[in-house]
Amino acid sequence: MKHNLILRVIAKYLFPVIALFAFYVQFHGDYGPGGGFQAGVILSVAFILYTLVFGLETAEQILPPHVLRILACTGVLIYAGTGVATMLMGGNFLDYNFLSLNPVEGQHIGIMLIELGVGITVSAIMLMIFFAFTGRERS
Amino acid sequence: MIDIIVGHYNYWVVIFLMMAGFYTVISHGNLIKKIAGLNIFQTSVFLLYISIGYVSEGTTPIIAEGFTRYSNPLPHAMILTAIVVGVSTTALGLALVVRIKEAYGSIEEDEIHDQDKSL
Amino acid sequence: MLLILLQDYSGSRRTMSDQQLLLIAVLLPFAGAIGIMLCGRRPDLREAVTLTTAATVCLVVINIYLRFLDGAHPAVDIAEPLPGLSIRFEVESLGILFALVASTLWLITSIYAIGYMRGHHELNQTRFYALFAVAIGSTLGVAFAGNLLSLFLWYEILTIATYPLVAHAGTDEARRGARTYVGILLATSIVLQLLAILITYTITGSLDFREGGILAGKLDPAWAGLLYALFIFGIGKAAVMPFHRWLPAAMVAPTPVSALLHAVAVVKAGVFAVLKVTIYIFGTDFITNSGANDWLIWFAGGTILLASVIAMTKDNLKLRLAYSTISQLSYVVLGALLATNIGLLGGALHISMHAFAKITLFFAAGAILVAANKSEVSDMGGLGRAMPITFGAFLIGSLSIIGLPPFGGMWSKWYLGLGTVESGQWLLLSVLLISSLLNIAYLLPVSVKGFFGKTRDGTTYTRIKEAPASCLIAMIITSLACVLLFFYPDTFYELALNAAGGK
Amino acid sequence: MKNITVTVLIDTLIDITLLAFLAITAIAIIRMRNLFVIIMLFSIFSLHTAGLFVVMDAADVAFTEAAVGAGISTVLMLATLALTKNHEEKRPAHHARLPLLVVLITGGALVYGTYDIPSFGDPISPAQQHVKPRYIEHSLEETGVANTVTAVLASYRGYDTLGEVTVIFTTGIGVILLIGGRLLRRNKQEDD
Amino acid sequence: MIEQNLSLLLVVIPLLSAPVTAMLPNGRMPWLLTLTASWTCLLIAGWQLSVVIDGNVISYELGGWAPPWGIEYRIDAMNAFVALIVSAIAAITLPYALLSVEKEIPRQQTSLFYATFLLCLVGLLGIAQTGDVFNLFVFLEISSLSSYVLIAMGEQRRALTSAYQYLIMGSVGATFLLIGIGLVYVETGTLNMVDLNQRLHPILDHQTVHTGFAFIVVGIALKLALFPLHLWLPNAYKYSPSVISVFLAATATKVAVYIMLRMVFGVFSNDFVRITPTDHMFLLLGVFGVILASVAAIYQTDVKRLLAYSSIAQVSYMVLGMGLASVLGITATLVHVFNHALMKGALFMACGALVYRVGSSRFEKLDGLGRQMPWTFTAIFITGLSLVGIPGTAGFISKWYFVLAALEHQSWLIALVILLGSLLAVVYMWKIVEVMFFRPVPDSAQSVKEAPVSLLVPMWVLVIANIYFGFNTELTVNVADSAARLLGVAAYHE
Repeated sequence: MKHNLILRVIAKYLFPVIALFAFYVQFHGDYGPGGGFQAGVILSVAFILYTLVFGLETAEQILPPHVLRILACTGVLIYAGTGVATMLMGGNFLDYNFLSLNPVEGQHIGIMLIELGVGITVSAIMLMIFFAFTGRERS
Repeated sequence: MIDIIVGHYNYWVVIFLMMAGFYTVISHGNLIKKIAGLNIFQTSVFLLYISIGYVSEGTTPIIAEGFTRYSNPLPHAMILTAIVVGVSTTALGLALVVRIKEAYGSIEEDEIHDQDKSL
Repeated sequence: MLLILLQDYSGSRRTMSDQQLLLIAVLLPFAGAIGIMLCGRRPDLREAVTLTTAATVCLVVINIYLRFLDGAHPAVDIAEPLPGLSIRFEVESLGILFALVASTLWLITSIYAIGYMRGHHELNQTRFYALFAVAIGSTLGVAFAGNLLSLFLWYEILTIATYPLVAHAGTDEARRGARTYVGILLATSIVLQLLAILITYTITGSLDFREGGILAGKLDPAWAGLLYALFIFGIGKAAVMPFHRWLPAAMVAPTPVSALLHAVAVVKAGVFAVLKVTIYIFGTDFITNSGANDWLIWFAGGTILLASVIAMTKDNLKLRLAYSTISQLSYVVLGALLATNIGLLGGALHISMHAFAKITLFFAAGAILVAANKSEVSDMGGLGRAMPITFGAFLIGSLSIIGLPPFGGMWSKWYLGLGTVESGQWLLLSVLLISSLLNIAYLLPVSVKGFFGKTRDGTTYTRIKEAPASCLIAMIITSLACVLLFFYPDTFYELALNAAGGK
Repeated sequence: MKNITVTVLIDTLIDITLLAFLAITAIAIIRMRNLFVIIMLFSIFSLHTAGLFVVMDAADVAFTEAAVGAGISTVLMLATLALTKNHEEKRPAHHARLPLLVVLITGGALVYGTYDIPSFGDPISPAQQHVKPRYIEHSLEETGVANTVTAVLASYRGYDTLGEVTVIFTTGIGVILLIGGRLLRRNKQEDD
Repeated sequence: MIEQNLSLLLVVIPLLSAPVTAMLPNGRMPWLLTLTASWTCLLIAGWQLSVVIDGNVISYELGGWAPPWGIEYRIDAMNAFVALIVSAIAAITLPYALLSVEKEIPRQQTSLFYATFLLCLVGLLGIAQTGDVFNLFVFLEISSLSSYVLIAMGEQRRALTSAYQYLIMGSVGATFLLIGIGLVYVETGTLNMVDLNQRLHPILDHQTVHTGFAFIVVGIALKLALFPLHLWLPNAYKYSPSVISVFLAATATKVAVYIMLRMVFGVFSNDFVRITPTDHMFLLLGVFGVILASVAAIYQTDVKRLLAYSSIAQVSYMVLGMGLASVLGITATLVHVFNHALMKGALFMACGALVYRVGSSRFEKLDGLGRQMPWTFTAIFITGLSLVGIPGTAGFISKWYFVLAALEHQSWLIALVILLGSLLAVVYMWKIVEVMFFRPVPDSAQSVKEAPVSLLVPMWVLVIANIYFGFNTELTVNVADSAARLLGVAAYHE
């Protein structure tokens, strides 16, 4: 598909749109359907599309594997870290109320943080898996 | 009788779907097809949960003006997690299938079995 | 160490508490085993360790005995693995009796073993001596066990420790023999004995040895017989038929093992356990009242006769002795099953009397094997003239087994006989008498053949000389003991009487 | 009032139709032997399920199922197919009786089990009465999140979601360990 | 502030260490971090047990939401006991892991390998700690997925097929569990175990509840490798890397036993077990499991496989204990959970040592090896005695309680089966002993050195533990007893 001009052009334009949608899902999860996980999946889909069109090598130049691995780990750390933070602030694990003086606001911060963690991990992992499968030399 | 049917047809179909998936898992020898079957099995279980959470004449549990009956969000939350578990299992299973294919040159259970026997 | 003990012995001052002494008696052999391992490279040193350990243990036990006479009844709990059930050592007359026999004979056997093992060029001697020590240690553990749980513990360790000794040669035959040995002993102990112990525990909530038993009144007499049977057969080391096959199988082992373990330590541990269970778990009265013994006793009687008969058919000397042992063991079991004071007295006495006699016989058999390399009775014709001391010892041993004066064996048989008479078991009395005749029939021919028989080719042996000195010494000591025990049986008599409860 | 019953009727109709579709797809999957077709059918199955979720007022789940089931899973299966180059399932030598028996027993048990289950959509079943109300009534002021599913997922049962992330993470690592030969190189230097 | 959160940190510490480990460069760093994490867990688990040992209960509300709306950690003696077993085994396994992993796992995989190991630990500990059935499901999946991967890391290609088989059976099991939870949820509307127990009590006769129960039990039974659902286990244990065999054999099935106990007696109730034929079913499966698995073990020609079958037999003992459904029975089960972890840990470590030196655990490779690797051999021998249940070893204690429970239950047959089982254990352990000790060393074989110290020490720690807990049973028996009572199991009565 690398050499199909139309695809390349469309993909170029489609990529940001999908990514944008992903971010929308990520941060609108409080009010509508969606959240970190879905956002992560969609974002990874955007990259998958990109990879399909421009090839694995280019994709991996943009997102080297070890970066992906670090991202994945960071996501988990953000999530668990939020929990630890609430602990340090005197609450139970993941008790967001302690993240701010105003409980509801605290909840907001907390939920946003963990959704972020989910999003990062999921998108990174999904891409890793995809790379792993497509990168496997055909035997 | 009629009300039982009305009240249960959904569960019965779901059960049928589950069993279809389950059957595919345990009766078929093709490793990929087993995974597909497993997916169907799990997806149908998700259906069971969502059916449990469903309320007739209700709406999606997003609090908004003018709605009073919402479906039960707890099963939804559980299933969101379960879906993730499901896809994880699938991914791992498929990865194993790839490796097995490379190691045995086949993804048919009995052929693989024969190869191990012959050793 | 020795010095301290000698001081103790003289009673001048007591440097050690009774408890300490008791622990030392049991643990010293294990320490010795480690020592032997460490000296594995240098045989002489290794043997020295064996001998000193044996000697010390012997002295310690004698000490305990003397103190016991002064009224010391020490008891030690070393652990409590199960709530209310502890691993316990306790000194009591029957135990002392057994311990005395085992420890003294260990010393003698060690002397013998050195000559034998070297003369016979055995391999893995370090392993041999080490495990030998362990075996004796666990035997003493059995002797001093303070309750049924501890008894079982040491009983099992003894089985495990002796397994490699039986399989010592490492040949297929040895392995097969060892498998039968360990198989039967473990199977009976796990399935029957342990079950019996657990049932006893569920019924009584205790496993202590108590005068008059702990089961009396708790167990429905109807079931007593069954439980008693579980014990008798579960204690496979007592070799009551049909669970006797392991003993002949164990004869593949080197002679010192057969001599000490399978004529004294292991088998006596079995009958000792039977006596203990009879006296302190069931209690004689309970047995007689519930009639738990009246059908079991025939197994003992049957074993006595059958084993003797089989012994006659065996040409291999060690096998013949093995079957003789089986039959003699059932004398003790019979004594227990009579459940009368005199019967128990006879049984307890027989432990010691038979030990000295039978070990003499095995020593002789081993000496013949080493010096003349002969194991079959049929080719021992005329051998006695080449090795008079050996065959003389054998003769003495035989007579003691048969139970003729002036040999110790007479006493035990005498009291057993009285026991049967007392309980009006005329049939059993005849069993004892017949079996004595059988003893004559299968033991005397050996020495007779030896002294007066002809060699195969009619020539006389010129090249064959007596076995190594250490073997002879051992033999002489034990055969003398047989005689002495006729004139001075008091030590064992007192202890046995005490145990039997007839003050 | 009237239009509500109408909507209910429509809901039920869609419900039944989709269920019927699903049933057909499932049977097809069992019978088909061409793996490519099977995977496609599975994708369709998953999409139908998503639709069904929408009908049952589970928008989030529908969304996710569509993205994961019809999306990721399908892609992965196709990738595997491409790697294994095995497009036709082998015809089994003998027809196995045991699996059928097991399935029948299991199914029977489930039917037996759903006999006295609260009927479909029943608003006063225990599941609707016990824990749920608090989520519906208080999640907004307790968490400030209108979407109760998000509230439950992220806050009330946030720990489950941490577990969920861990599961994904495990899978990622696992796949790399299994087939990610190249990806193991954390960067260019480490080339052993 | 720390103390109140410790029970949670027990799970979160390894959870945090996992991603960090995954980011570390290959080499010994990942191992070091994993080691530290697991030892920290051990300390916490010890503290936790000391708190709840005399009947207290720690309740921890995650996210500060009161149950049943939020997830609750509810730790009583049993949870703490299991958590201790898991973290202790992990802590002992890791020193052993260093060399063994360096030999069996490609270098560039080490950091991810240890990360996965940590995740498996997270899963198992999470199961042990939680008081919420769905949360339990999630962590069960974490542990399962990670163990599929870890098993697949084995060197032979059959590791892959074994892992796949385990993955399929495990996922089916998990799905069954999920169905069961769903059916129970529809009847109660809650997921919290305590709440479930209360709300189930009035409706124990509902068909839906019965079915839910059945599915939960079958689901767990698959994880438990309960006969006849054990097919995945032997291969999984045989072909996985040595370290993993050690860890899984010593912990995974034990945790599954815990889940079974918790679900059957904690969520449902003793009454339920009594009014349904559950207890008889357990007894039946247990009896068959003990006999058949032990016999199967006798016919193995590979030490690892042999031990795997023996594991199935030992698990069947535990199921027997549950079937007796009395305080003594449950006590026996829990005591055996602990003791069996010690035994199998040591035995599989020994196997690992053999593999490390000889490269295989098949009998024909082991002729006369006992004399060349005396320490390893002695370890196998002593642990074998413990497995048989010779007095003076931990195994004897378990057997003692099993038979005692059976006798109390007046079921002679069960008592006999238990003793018979240990007789069969004699046979199969003796096979190993004879091969390793009494068979002559083949002349072709080159001389073998004893395993390195870092493998021997952990092995012997467990061996000595096997003896120690045969004499001092205060810990095991007391904890097991109080746990059994907390489960609300009535002492047996006619």
